[in-house]
Amino acid sequence: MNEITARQITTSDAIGEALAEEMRRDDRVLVFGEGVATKRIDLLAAFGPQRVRNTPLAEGIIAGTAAGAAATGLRPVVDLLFAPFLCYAMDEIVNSAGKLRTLSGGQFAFPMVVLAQTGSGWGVGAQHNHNIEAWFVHSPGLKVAMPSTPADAKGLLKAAIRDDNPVLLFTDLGLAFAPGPVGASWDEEHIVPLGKAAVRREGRDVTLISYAKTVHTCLAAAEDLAGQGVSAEVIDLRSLKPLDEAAILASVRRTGRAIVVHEAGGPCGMGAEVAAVIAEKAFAALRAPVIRLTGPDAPAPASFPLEQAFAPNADAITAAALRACREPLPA
Amino acid sequence: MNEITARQITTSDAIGEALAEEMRRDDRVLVFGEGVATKRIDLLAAFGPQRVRNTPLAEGIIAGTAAGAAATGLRPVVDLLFAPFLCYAMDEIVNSAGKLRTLSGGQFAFPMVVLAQTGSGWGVGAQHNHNIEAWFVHSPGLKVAMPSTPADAKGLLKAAIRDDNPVLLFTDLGLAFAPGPVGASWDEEHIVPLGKAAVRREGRDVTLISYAKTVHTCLAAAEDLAGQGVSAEVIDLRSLKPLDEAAILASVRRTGRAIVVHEAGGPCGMGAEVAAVIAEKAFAALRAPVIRLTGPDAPAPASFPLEQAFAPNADAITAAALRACREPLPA
Amino acid sequence: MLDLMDALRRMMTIRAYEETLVALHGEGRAAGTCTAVGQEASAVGVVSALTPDDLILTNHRSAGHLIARGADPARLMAEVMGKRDGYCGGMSGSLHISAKDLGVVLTSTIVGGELGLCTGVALSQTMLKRPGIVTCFFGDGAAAEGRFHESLNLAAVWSLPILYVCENNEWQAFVHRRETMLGDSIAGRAAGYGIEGVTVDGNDVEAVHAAATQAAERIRRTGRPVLLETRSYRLRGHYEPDDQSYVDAAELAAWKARDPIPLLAARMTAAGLLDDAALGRLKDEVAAALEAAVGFADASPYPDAAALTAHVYA
Amino acid sequence: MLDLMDALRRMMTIRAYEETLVALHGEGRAAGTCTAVGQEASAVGVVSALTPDDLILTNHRSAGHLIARGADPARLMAEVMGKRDGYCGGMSGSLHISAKDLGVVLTSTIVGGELGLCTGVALSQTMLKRPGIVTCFFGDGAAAEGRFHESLNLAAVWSLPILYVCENNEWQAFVHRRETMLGDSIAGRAAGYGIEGVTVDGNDVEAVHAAATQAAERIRRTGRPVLLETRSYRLRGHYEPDDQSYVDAAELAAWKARDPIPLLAARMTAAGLLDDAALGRLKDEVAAALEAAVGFADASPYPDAAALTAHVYA
Ligand SMILES: Cc1ncc(C[n+]2csc(CCOP(=O)(O)OP(=O)(O)O)c2C)c(N)n1
Ligand SMILES: Cc1ncc(C[n+]2csc(CCOP(=O)(O)OP(=O)(O)O)c2C)c(N)n1
Ligand SMILES: [Mg+2]
Ligand SMILES: [Mg+2]
Repeated sequence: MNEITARQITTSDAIGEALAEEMRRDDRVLVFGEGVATKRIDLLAAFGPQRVRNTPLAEGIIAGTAAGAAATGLRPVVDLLFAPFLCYAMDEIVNSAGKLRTLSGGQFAFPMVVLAQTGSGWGVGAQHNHNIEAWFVHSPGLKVAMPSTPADAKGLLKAAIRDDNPVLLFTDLGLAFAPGPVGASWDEEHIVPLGKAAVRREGRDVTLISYAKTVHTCLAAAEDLAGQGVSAEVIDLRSLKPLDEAAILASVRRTGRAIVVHEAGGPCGMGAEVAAVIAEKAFAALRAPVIRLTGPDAPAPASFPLEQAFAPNADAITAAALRACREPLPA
Repeated sequence: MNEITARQITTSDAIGEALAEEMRRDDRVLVFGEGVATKRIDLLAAFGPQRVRNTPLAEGIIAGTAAGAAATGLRPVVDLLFAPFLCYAMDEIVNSAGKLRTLSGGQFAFPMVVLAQTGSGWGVGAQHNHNIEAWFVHSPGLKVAMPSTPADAKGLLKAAIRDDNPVLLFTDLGLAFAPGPVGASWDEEHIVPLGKAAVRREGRDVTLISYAKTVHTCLAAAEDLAGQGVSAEVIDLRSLKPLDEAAILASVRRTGRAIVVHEAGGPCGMGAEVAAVIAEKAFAALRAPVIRLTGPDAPAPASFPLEQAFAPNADAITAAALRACREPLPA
Repeated sequence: MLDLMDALRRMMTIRAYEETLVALHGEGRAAGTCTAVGQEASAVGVVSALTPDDLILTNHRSAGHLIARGADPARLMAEVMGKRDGYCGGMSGSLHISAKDLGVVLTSTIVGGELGLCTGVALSQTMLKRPGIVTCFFGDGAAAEGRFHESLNLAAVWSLPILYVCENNEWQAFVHRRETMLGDSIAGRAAGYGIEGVTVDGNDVEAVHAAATQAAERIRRTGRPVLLETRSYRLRGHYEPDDQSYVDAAELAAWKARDPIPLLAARMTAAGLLDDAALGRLKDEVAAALEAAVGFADASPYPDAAALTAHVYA
Repeated sequence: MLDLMDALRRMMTIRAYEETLVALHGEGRAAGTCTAVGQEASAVGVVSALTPDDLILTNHRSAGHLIARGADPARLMAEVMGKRDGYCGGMSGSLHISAKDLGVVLTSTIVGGELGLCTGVALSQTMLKRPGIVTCFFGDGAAAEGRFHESLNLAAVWSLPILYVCENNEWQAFVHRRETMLGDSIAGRAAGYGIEGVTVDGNDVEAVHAAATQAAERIRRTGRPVLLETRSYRLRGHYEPDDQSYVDAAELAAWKARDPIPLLAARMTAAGLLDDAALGRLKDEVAAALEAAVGFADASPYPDAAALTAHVYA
């Protein structure tokens, strides 16, 4: 896709386009949630009240209805709004959609997509902003993606809708209204496959691995580092499950250094998984400790300056990269 | 505590003792859940129906009631039975008990304990057996423990009840009725502090790090390894959050090799966290890749032979340890 | 019209199946299961009112629903034993047995799980213009879970063709229903959602069949859900083993005296539809079927290790 | 007896406070908030019926409840701006403001959160033998969450002293209540739990006060919960900014014509309790208080970075 001539649209618009294209392509696709039919009035006009529905305020039954419908012939997309609200739908997502295929010996499949937003940027605080994507990576039978650009949001959602498994697509509040280049809107084949990372910048000395908002922070740090003679590669995971281990390992085996960055809390987060994969499978190539930079293990603040300070910033990433390059390190 | 003369009791009994001792010590402690008053009839007799309660079948309101009561002067312990049922109580545990202290600027504290069982051994399948302890380690404001012995179950529960924060205590189904030595039942000061790991066996060549059921598997493997001339140290984490990083790092800095073992699934699990801590903070001492051995990333099976094959076994641990000792490894 | 002889055979088969499992458990040959001894009339009365197009969701106490629907006790037993010839290839065990071919779908042992899933199944039925309503079996305990509220409300406002069957057996594992709610009616809550609620004697298979037939007919006509409460009693423990030490002996005895199987047999005898000889033959047939089932289940192989991860993703 | 002048002052203060926030948001000086413009009579009518010992749980739309309870608009505004002098030291922002000193506890912006927590607060009140009942404010949307069902059922069976106040404002963010349930009564669901349900005109502060007083008195006497539904309307959008393009103009106009503040002022004027001069003075007092509040909030410092992790653990 030619980024210069491409249209600039937001992630929010990109999701609307993906929904419209997939609903046009496949009658079995429908979307529902609290206010979906009000907020996506264009979809309502195009596809009618059967396939674009508002719901009562009850996340559990929204997700359960999606799972039940998915197992019996429909391909539902549900918008659960903000990630912390998924706390009301964990049974339906984890115990039903994630497990009933295996428990039934393969009798059912769950082609469904759960949408939710999270991340700093709106000052809404910890009950609207909590990056819990790692919970679902830790749960069997699910797939998880979190894009950093409108183009990936569109391509990943289209791939998720076509996938026969339950997929959680988290979008970053801080990126919701940031425009980015996206291919022609009639380009129905703009698919970003689940499980493929993207190298956003090539480099030789250190690999910066991230997803969502902090990919852009890594790119800013890489720019700083270039100025200081350090060549940083930036990998955007895009899919958290399945995880593109090959892309991670190929890069780290070249650079010998890895820094994993995300806004989510550290303990048992995505950074832990990536670091563990590297420490086990690229150990011989490692020339420095694998460094994790994450949001604090604390509820996300609403207060503007605190929220600004919450996610790892470019200076911290630059400093960590320079530390890693001062090999070998003492224990 | 002298293990020879100590009483042998089960984890289930140990939990009953801890509850009785703490309820006697502190009037504010109460326990409720689905069938608690029926199954813990001794507690009901001793403390009456106000402090030992059966509940309607609704995990969300059980956990929410505990959080509301904890914030306003009581110290509730709730039994949610099996870990997957916590999927109905995630909002109350994560969004309320875990966050409302911070969101209120410290106006409230949540001295409460959530009990749940999980793990293979009863053939109950994935909707009763799912090791999700990592979800709570990934959530701010919570503490998490999972003992491998009746003595630790008792000591950790007593510590949890006295802690001013929400603590999740998971017990392993496979260990529920295995007797183990526990100090005199009047020993009210048998406390196992949250955040302290235990070295179950000392060794020089490799560190085996685990918790709950698989600690015993690691001890069996250490025995095998001794026979093959490899001296393995075995660390029982006991507390998953706070995590005793000092104990882990001290051991790995000596042995230079680490293998993390648990029954829970791999991705974003506790093993990922421990491996990441080691890869970042003990890198210079590492002489081999950090190896993770976990349950498959799949719903737990009910069928006997499959359930037996689910958790990592001693042979796999032994083989991994021998691999790690064949340093240096190719990438 | 309910075929009484067929109903009696099914009820006796359910009873024999569950008592056989209890015996096998006693001998350490099968894992503990949740039996519905005493509740056979509810299962057979409701399922006999459905058409082959209708779909069923059930829970941990599912044997009655499955056998009433025509499930083979041999394959059920194989499933309970975790064997490859079970309805789920041994991947469920006793707690979440689905049999898609029979229209028994998405069985969940999470209490309330069936309530959270049935709305989606019904949505598929309507949107894909399939014939057949959805029947969702759940217990009096499940009616305390929030999902009960969310499910009935959504089914009402979206007009989903669901027959909600609350099998009120007075027990929720080790807790008596009286400890969990004020009053005695779960069907009474239907009004709050603007839908019809009906209560029926769950030990009278003819009464259950009549009520379920009427409710199903109404659902087919209006497309709207109905809540049917069948009042019965769990005569055995929550699962095996369970000494029922916590159960009031008088209450248990009173309900044992209303055991639905003797009740139906006596009624048929009085009506001249059954005599001792016929009843004896029926018993022998059922016993023979169960003996064969045990043989089948024992002979069935366990799944191989590959099954552990074979069905995680589609 | 409700002090009408005091009620009017509080209602006008709530209105002025929220309109000031809207203006500040327009100028980019405050984050968007959820206002309850048009619902002031419900907040003031209920809270004025409580004693200082009573506790209150509220939600995302809390300003009315807090100000009715005596919260200082200056500290509220500081909190909304994330400043250190806010009731939560700036750690809440607008969505989860608790003020323990005022008895406003455990505010959660998870819709249904307050319903899940209030039972525990009431349990503490009873077991620790404290005076004071618990009032739980929630919306018509929250009444669709499973927690509504679980909370009312537990409060009923455990006999917890809770005044459940469902503020039915016809909207659930961008969804009209009619899209989410059959029928029009949430209070009607109380019967299903064996407790009393009452509905009152939420725009008539005297009627709300009377109904809440009666309900609270009954709760103190019986120890049992009551569900009070106040019928009102959200005159502004869900949060700022919100152009309300999805709102039926006629419905909105009809409710605007029943704005509770002019309603009360007119009634007081007719009764000779208020004249234009007095009303003018009141407006000026309120305006002055709000101006001072903005100054206070602007002047208050932001929390320093240490606050990020200061309160994670006790
Ligand atoms: C969410 C959840 N909580 C608890 C359990 C454990 N459990 C299994 S059956 C049962 C009792 C269910 O009672 P009821 O709904 O009346 O059904 P019954 O067993 O009486 O048929 C309980 C508590 C569970 N499986 N799921
Ligand atoms: C569990 C949950 N789901 C969704 C939301 C987003 N949300 C915030 S307020 C609101 C509408 C609530 O409606 P209602 O309960 O009637 O209260 P009202 O806002 O009308 O006062 C929604 C959907 C939320 N905060 N929590
Ligand atoms: Mg029951
Ligand atoms: Mg509302």
